[in-house]
Amino acid sequence: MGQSWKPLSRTEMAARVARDIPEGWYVNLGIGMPTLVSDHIPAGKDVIIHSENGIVGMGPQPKPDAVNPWLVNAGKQYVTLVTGGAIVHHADSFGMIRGGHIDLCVLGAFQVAENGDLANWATLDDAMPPAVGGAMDLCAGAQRLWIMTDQTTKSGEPKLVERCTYPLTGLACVSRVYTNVAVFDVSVSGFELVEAVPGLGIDELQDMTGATIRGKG
Amino acid sequence: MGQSWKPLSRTEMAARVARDIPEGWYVNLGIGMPTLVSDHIPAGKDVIIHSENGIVGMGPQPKPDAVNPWLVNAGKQYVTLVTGGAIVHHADSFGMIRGGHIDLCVLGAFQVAENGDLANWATLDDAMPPAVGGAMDLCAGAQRLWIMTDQTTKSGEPKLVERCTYPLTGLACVSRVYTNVAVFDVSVSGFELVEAVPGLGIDELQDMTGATIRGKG
Amino acid sequence: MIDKFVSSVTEAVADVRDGSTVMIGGFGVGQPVHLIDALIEQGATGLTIVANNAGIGRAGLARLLELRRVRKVVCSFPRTADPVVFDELYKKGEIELELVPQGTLAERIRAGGAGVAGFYTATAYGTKLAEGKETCEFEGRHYVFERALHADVALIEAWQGDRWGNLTYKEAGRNFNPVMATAAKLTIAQVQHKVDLGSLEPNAIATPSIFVNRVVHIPYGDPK
Amino acid sequence: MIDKFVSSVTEAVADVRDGSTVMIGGFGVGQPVHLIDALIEQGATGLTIVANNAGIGRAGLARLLELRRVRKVVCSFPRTADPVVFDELYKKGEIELELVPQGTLAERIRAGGAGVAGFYTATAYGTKLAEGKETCEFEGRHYVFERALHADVALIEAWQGDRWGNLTYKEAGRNFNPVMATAAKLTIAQVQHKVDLGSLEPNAIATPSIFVNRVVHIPYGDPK
Repeated sequence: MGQSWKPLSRTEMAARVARDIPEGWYVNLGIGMPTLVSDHIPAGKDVIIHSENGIVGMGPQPKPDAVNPWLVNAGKQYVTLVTGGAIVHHADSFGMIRGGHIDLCVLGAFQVAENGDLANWATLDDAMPPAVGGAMDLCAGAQRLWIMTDQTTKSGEPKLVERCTYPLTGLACVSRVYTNVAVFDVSVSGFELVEAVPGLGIDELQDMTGATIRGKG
Repeated sequence: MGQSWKPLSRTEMAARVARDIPEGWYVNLGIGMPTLVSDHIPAGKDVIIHSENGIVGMGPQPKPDAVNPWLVNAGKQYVTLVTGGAIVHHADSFGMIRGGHIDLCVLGAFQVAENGDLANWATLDDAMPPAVGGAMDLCAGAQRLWIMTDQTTKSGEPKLVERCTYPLTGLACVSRVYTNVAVFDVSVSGFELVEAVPGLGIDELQDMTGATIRGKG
Repeated sequence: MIDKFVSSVTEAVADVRDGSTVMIGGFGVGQPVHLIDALIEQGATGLTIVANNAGIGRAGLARLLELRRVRKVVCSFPRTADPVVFDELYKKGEIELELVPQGTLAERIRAGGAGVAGFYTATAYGTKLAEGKETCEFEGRHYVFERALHADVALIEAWQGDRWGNLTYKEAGRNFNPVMATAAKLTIAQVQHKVDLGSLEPNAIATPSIFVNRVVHIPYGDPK
Repeated sequence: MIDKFVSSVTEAVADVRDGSTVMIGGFGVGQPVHLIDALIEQGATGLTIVANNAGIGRAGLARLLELRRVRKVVCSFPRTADPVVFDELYKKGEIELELVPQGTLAERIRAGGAGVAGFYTATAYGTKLAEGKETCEFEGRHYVFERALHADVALIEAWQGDRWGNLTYKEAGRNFNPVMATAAKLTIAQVQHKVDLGSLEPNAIATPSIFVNRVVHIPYGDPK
């Protein structure tokens, strides 16, 4: 039998995350999929995007003929500065992160555990040189950490698990997970289902998940 | 018999200290007598005065009709900013001091010991509330610490001593002492006389000093 | 639309609670004098004040002390030209003093704002102000362990402010203000000039909006 | 008269010695590319490099690595779009890597510049990058002890510079540059614009002259 539900596209996932961000928050968006979130914050709703390299108030990609070559984001892509934006140096920028001033960070994940542990910086393949960037600082410092990820890997392995098997980025730091099929709160009692895509039942979702899902209490 | 020598005035002491400061040094001058040193740095000789409250490149007192009420020194007196001066916040300013970036600090003293210990922040009178300001940071952080002080207290007690009896500001931090009658280097072997005012012999100077003076080696 | 301007200092400090730790910026200039007066009116008591000094004369911070609203002062220099109130309370044993070297004070506040729990500094090693503190030797030099300072409220003074709370300071008015702005749960700034969002040069903003919760526009002129 | 301008990058790096620790600013933009090229020419070897990454492609820092002039890299992200040289050396075990979370890297450099010997941070607690490090609990939270980083030389890039060495940066070109400027015995800046002393707004100078030893004027245009 064919599946009766349809996973969200990356754009739909980004829009879903954006919907939950209130006006006034200072938000750091990780490299990759989380970056898309900023495209879905409505004009006129002041959500201030922070970039690790010292930008407070990062705007969207510039038009090709309006590039300021000195304005790049943490992924080294050209960006803009919004009206009201400010520039600081790297230690001050990470002071914002580590000092708890960022209201929300959205990151990708290899694995999220039911105790809120996150693994997103290293695999078990030791041949590659490890690279961490600012991920551990964001995990330790942001007020809230939300994860955007597919429910499973391309080969169907669950990414939401009982305990991470990959090296940890941070301990008990994830509070919410937005996947391509569902949204979960993460608390001391594990993964709690907030919503799933239409037509996807909790049993089928459980089969795609490596830890027990609780229904909304 | 009357004394055949004449102590230096405060102005002469300041001029004597200023003479030993090479161009290019960043210098912090303590509140009180050390402040006078800056008046004796010749125009055109770039010596950059640092003030704890975040001024790098402090200039002399302004004329009464040219006061910028937002420019005060660590003693809360009106000052000016020289061409090339910069303003930083208090943590960055003390980062300059504590990080070893200040070439020279000149402070006053209650007592200087032959091992370079300095006491200049508290007396033994416990009734007064203690106050330390930035003195301990300057002792610990400046590349060199020179002291400007009278050879003795008003009542004739020596201020250069074997060991300080007043509470210490810093340990083994003083490298030079300019008094109203002599100049001493301070090293592991104690006070070494560099010069004395004309007519003052080492024996008479020794009588005004609470530790053994060595002649110039 | 974010608009952190509030219409009065009274409104700005309305929810300061008894027992709060309050950082107060300023060093000769740059004191948030109107916010301090509002705090005096507001009535919160049992306060811990973190500032460079302990009040001058009988106004401002000194008045707050005189009204017995301050339990403890954390500062580097409680002895100024005219610190009569602190002196009296101190001699009577009616106020607690934590005396901190000025650079250690600034660094502890900066640590609080930057997520540093504690750090080793050479300042005060071997002196009375390091008594009872943990020490450590690194590469032959001795250091004293100091903990971060946090506050419930920071009252600061700035030169220009926009509706997001971006701030600039004027010359020596900067002092402790930007550092304290980072270390409090609630940072309130009084500013001389209210400017349009976007009118401050992004590379020259001294306190980015992220650190500021409320701004009050008070064009009070000369600071003395 | 202080004049920290030197006439060429060759002169600027002439006395860098074998075995030095060299900090290199930049993060996408703001790399001191001409100073790095001069260091390649100059010949110093056995270097420890402190930077955010470990070189891209085969030019600049990557070229320095390829020439086997670098013993060790201290960085947060040695894996970029095209980090072929570092990869090869790393897989052959011919270069040492100290991997540091980006914020911890920035903070360790800042500590080096500010006289802080070491500090406690929550970053990396419980992860592989904290293995073997001292930890401590403060108010129920766990922290890792990290030491300050110092350098013999910092190579940085800035936007404007005057003869005293006061510097400004352009937007994201700021990044690690002002922090590294504080942490080295010898700080060398390449600047796009040479400006007269006094033409920079004192309240907007990002790196005061005290941290800078040499300045080279290189109007090189677009950073990419």
